[in-house]
Amino acid sequence: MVAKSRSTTKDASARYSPVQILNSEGELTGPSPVIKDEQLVRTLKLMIIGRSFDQRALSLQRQGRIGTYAPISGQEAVQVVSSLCLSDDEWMFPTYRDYAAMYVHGMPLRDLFLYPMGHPQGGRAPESVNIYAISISIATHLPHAVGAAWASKIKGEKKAFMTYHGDGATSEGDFHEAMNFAGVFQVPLVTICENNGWAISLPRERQTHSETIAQKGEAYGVAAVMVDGNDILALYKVISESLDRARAGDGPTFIEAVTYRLGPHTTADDPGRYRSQEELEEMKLKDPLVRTAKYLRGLGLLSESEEAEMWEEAKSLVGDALKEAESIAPPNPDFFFDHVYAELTPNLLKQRREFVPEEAE
Amino acid sequence: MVAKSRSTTKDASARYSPVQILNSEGELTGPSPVIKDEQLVRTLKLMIIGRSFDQRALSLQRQGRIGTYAPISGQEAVQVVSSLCLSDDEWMFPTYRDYAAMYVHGMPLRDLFLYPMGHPQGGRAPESVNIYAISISIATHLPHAVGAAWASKIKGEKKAFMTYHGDGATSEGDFHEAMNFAGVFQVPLVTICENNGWAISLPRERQTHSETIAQKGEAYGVAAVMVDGNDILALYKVISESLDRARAGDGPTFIEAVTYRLGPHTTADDPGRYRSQEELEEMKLKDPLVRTAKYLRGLGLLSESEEAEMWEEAKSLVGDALKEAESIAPPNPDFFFDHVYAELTPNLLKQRREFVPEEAE
Amino acid sequence: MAKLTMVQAINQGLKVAMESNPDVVVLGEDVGRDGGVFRATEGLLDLFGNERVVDTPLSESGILGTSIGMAVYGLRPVPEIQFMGFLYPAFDQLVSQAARIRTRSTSRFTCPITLRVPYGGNVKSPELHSDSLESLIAHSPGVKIVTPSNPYDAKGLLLAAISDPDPVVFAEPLRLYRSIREEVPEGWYQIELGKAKVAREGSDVTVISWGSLLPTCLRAAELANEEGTSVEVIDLRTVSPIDAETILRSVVKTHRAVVVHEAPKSAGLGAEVAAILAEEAILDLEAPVSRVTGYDTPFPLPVVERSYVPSDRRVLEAIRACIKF
Amino acid sequence: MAKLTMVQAINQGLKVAMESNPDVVVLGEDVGRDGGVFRATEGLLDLFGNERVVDTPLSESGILGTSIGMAVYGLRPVPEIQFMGFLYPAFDQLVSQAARIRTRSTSRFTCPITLRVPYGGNVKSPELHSDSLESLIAHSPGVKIVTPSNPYDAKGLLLAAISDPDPVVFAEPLRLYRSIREEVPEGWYQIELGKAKVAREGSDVTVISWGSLLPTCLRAAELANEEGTSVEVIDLRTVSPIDAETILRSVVKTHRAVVVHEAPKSAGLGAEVAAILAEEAILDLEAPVSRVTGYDTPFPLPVVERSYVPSDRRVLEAIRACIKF
Ligand SMILES: Cc1ncc(C[n+]2csc(CCOP(=O)(O)OP(=O)(O)O)c2C)c(N)n1
Ligand SMILES: Cc1ncc(C[n+]2csc(CCOP(=O)(O)OP(=O)(O)O)c2C)c(N)n1
Ligand SMILES: [Mg+2]
Ligand SMILES: [Mg+2]
Repeated sequence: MVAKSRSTTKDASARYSPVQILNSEGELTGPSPVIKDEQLVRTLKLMIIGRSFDQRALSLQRQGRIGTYAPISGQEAVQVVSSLCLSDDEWMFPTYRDYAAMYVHGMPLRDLFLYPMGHPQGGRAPESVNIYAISISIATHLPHAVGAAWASKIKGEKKAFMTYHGDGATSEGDFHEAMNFAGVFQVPLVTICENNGWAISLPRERQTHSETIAQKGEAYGVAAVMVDGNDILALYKVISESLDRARAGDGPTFIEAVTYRLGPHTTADDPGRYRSQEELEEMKLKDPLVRTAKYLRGLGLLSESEEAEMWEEAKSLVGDALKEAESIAPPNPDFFFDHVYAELTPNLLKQRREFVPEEAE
Repeated sequence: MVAKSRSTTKDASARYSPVQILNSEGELTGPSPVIKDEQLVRTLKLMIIGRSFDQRALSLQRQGRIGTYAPISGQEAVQVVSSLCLSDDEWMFPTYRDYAAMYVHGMPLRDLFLYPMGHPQGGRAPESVNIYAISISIATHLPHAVGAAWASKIKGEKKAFMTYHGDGATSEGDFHEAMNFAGVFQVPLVTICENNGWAISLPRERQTHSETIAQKGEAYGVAAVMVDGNDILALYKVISESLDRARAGDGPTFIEAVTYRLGPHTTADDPGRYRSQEELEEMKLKDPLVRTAKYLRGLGLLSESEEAEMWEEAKSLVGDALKEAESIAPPNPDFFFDHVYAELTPNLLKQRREFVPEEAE
Repeated sequence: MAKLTMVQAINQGLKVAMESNPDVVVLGEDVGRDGGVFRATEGLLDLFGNERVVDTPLSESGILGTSIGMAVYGLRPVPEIQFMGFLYPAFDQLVSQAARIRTRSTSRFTCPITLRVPYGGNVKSPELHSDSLESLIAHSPGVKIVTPSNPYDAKGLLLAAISDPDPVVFAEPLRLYRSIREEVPEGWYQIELGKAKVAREGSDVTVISWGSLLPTCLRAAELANEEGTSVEVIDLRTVSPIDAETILRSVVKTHRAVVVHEAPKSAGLGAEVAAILAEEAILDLEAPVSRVTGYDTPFPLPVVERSYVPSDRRVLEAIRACIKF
Repeated sequence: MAKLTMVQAINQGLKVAMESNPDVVVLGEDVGRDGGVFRATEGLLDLFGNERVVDTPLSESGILGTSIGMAVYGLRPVPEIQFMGFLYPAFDQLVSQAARIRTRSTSRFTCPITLRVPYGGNVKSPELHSDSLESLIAHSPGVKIVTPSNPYDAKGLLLAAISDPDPVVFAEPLRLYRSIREEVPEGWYQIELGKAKVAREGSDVTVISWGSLLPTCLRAAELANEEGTSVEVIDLRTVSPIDAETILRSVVKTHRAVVVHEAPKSAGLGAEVAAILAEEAILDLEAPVSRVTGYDTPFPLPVVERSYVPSDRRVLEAIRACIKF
């Protein structure tokens, strides 16, 4: 054997570039996967519901009717399509920003409002809905997703599991340990990195020195793909293939979906401090909703009035869900004693007995 | 852009294979870097000292004269050569298995015996020797090495830093976080993974699903090389180039040195439980000492008697060091109170005052 | 009934659990082929195969983190961390994750994990191999911690921990792995979690301890007895939730208390025991509550560890001082 | 002299430290361009450049771990962790590494790091944004922990922490960041670490607290005063090492003690305070040492947090019970 030159990040960038089928103008740049017309229309419709939810939540937060909220605008395509690719009996491990994904997988819009309201029911999917509880601590849920997928494999099921995380999350040790286990034990898991360009104020380029996030999959011998995260066709292709691989026992896949966070990190954040207006304007041109609508119009699947109707329907859906959410009674003030252990310990029994709730401010 | 096929580990293995210049038979398979004859001889001599130390330490442990000891046999080449490439004024961050590397960088053999004897002086390099204190917790020292290299860069120095770890260590979160910082902040650090095939009883293939460890560098956009870790010529080439890059401000390098742990994990371990005799016999054929000696004999730089003399000298050096180590007085029984904070806290003052040492068993 | 050491009792407990419940899986570093660095998992791989007995990568947070996912998905994982000092890298997954899955999901998801981890010093180990972290865990709601002081309790508590619907840290006193042999019933039996045991009855002073230092306390009690002092020794067994009732019942009788542990003194679990007494039994106390503990330093090197870990002598002196007060 | 909020005082303290010592560097998530999620590091990037004010990747163990290397190599890093609940992933680097570098190297290497971290609840944050971990840190030898209760102390303690040759956790009570304004001298001044302050003098009962709950305790003391009870309030300021002397001096005078903190009760730092009293002042105590604390549950959701964090009312009731005993 002779000396090989050292690998550089240049090599990696040549190997990884985003799979794209539908460009920003809504034009095909390659052959589309086979997707039924209704499914295409449904996809847009769900993305519009996501956007409407987002807009409503933002305005509610400004009015003080909900607490801190992490907006999803710009990321609807990857959330909606990935979730549509997952079967109802399969499991999703989301983050605090995956409202649209959770909605599509069965979480009621009402409960999605309850979450930023800080109501405990917002943290708990209905019994029949296979969505894991959100952990606020970045990347901590990734090993859980691996463990659940692994358990499913041990049980001999043929289910796929899906989990989400941000670009920032890839810097945490738990991302690494989870991915390594996923590779070693070949678990049926698809991990989707929603690379939205920012982790609060840190741009993707300063989060890690690798040219792509996708190439991190190589560290674990895990199949990896980079995909245009605002392109529903590419997403359908890449994600459904990956889920099928998982179901067939062919192991995990790591997907970098390149998208963009059009809003602030959360309602507590002011992106004007660290990000330029120019960047934002440029990225708005890649808006997945605009692109998808253009494509559907081009196919003759969407008229202007139909689109307007989708928005109206979405708004009333969201409005109804909000009303429901606001009518849900607050929990008993001592509810939190009941969910520490299966049975109250002597300490907790005593403390709950002595507990007197404070009056509201 | 069109869809690219997903990258597989096959691609990676094609990009990474160990740099080798001197094969197991001690024959050149490529052009040797320029190394002075005396340096070649010195390298072998130091490797022999390492092996002699190891053999002595193993027998001392059997006699109960030292505590648990992690043998280095098989790994002398990478330890000795890497350390020889580092300048005295540069820093080394070793593990518990880097006795030969530490010795070459200036740690007295005496103190290397004190370490497995559990004497505190074994954990402390002399003031003039730039060796960091060993942390027993795997991979925890890697971010420290990154931080020190980073501080040196901030101070405007042109020094290189070097750190070691095992194949097992690459699975820890701290490895990941350290490598990511190294890449982002382009610190002058060379990280050497001594892939010795095993992490206690876990073979390298089950530690991670990636075909090579070197390719993990890609996750961080960090230059990475795989090298035959028993081949002193390849090691000289790869490591000195990497250190020069670091000194020149061209950033970190990750090196996978493929070597083999010929002994047990530590003296407390019984590799017979998990590893075959055949594997061991096969790997013995790759022994770096044998290979280096063959090469030097071929070059006419080493006669049989000279080699025998090297072994004699090494043994007496090691014997003298042991005598010195055994003559060092044990520490005061209350020494451990003095190294918690710069000044004793009120608590510690009181506790030290009341402290009564137990009699020996 | 066979006479077993503690590590054999644990090994037998694991076998019994795996035989009776196919959801029990064992995972950790070197737990498979090697049988565990202390042989606690010896033989399990051959009996139950490599899907249920898994050698993992070197990755404590990964071991515990994936165990959480398994537990949520219906298995009963029994992960091992090699030494308690290596629980630190998994601490986040333990106290912010395993311990809070139930809270976070208002009990939709639960996390029945038994995390086995050896602890404690005086076995001539390198740094971080002798740490005792029971106090850190006792301060973290949502997780329990149990530690046996003898082979019989070890097996019974282990099986109770594995049956528990919530995460339990099962802390195994290294020093006692092979130091005692006693009769251990075959088959399944459980010792209820949360219940302390009066390990020796007495009337003059109560010594409260757990796990690794129980034999020390019993020896000191015997020495005190020779001097005419009757010592009651309480073995907490479950460190969290703590059995305050048993402690109080004893101290109300003896009026004197000594707490013994090998973790550092400040904010150690001895403080919790003393605080319970200061809060609930102030009128009963006839002497200061004294704490015989490790010093407020990191666990030191083997050359001096015998002087760090509370000895028979130190416990006896505390008993004497308490009686004389 | 300007009237500053606590977060402004901290910001000014950082500026003063960086101006007077070129080795001081600040690093953490969003501390640069964004000026920190609470604006504590606002303006530092412009003043000192991006070599000394560093936006890091999302990586708590990496932030603290690289800070250790910097400190060992002669810098004075001041890393920030965004919330105390995110200290868990860096816990290993804090207690097994930063805290033990000195011990491990018998003082050849030292680790002068000031780890800034906001903590505490009642600010309507999501889970893990309100945790208080002072007890875990107080149980870990080799690291100190300090927490100010007002702007003046914040700056003085911060500068003392940065000057300290050992690692110090500087815990910033979130709730007090902007709730109080007071005169804060410009330039450098220090408040000695390890010294508690008598925040209010009194003779009937001693209330011991720190950081986030000091204002609560002072308000409760005022209410008690109106009922004719004279309350002494002690602000520990340095939580570890604890100033036992000041606590004892006060309780020997008042004979009664109430400890107040918002972390869970079991094995909290209140237990250490009670244990010190049970060990050193048993004959002086005329009432049980009571603990007013968070409950033994994870810090709950905002809907109920006001009932979790000790309130004026709860502290006042404990004072009354203590007096009536
Ligand atoms: C362990 C941890 N550290 C810090 C935070 C604070 N924090 C919340 S979101 C966030 C950035 C996350 O970035 P990314 O992973 O890219 O996800 P995004 O918010 O962009 O969707 C940070 C630093 C946290 N929640 N958990
Ligand atoms: C955090 C941590 N976990 C576990 C251990 C126990 N342990 C000591 S060495 C070792 C294997 C290390 O393997 P590798 O990194 O390949 O280094 P090698 O010993 O082969 O040189 C393990 C698991 C440890 N020291 N630290
Ligand atoms: Mg992001
Ligand atoms: Mg190895």
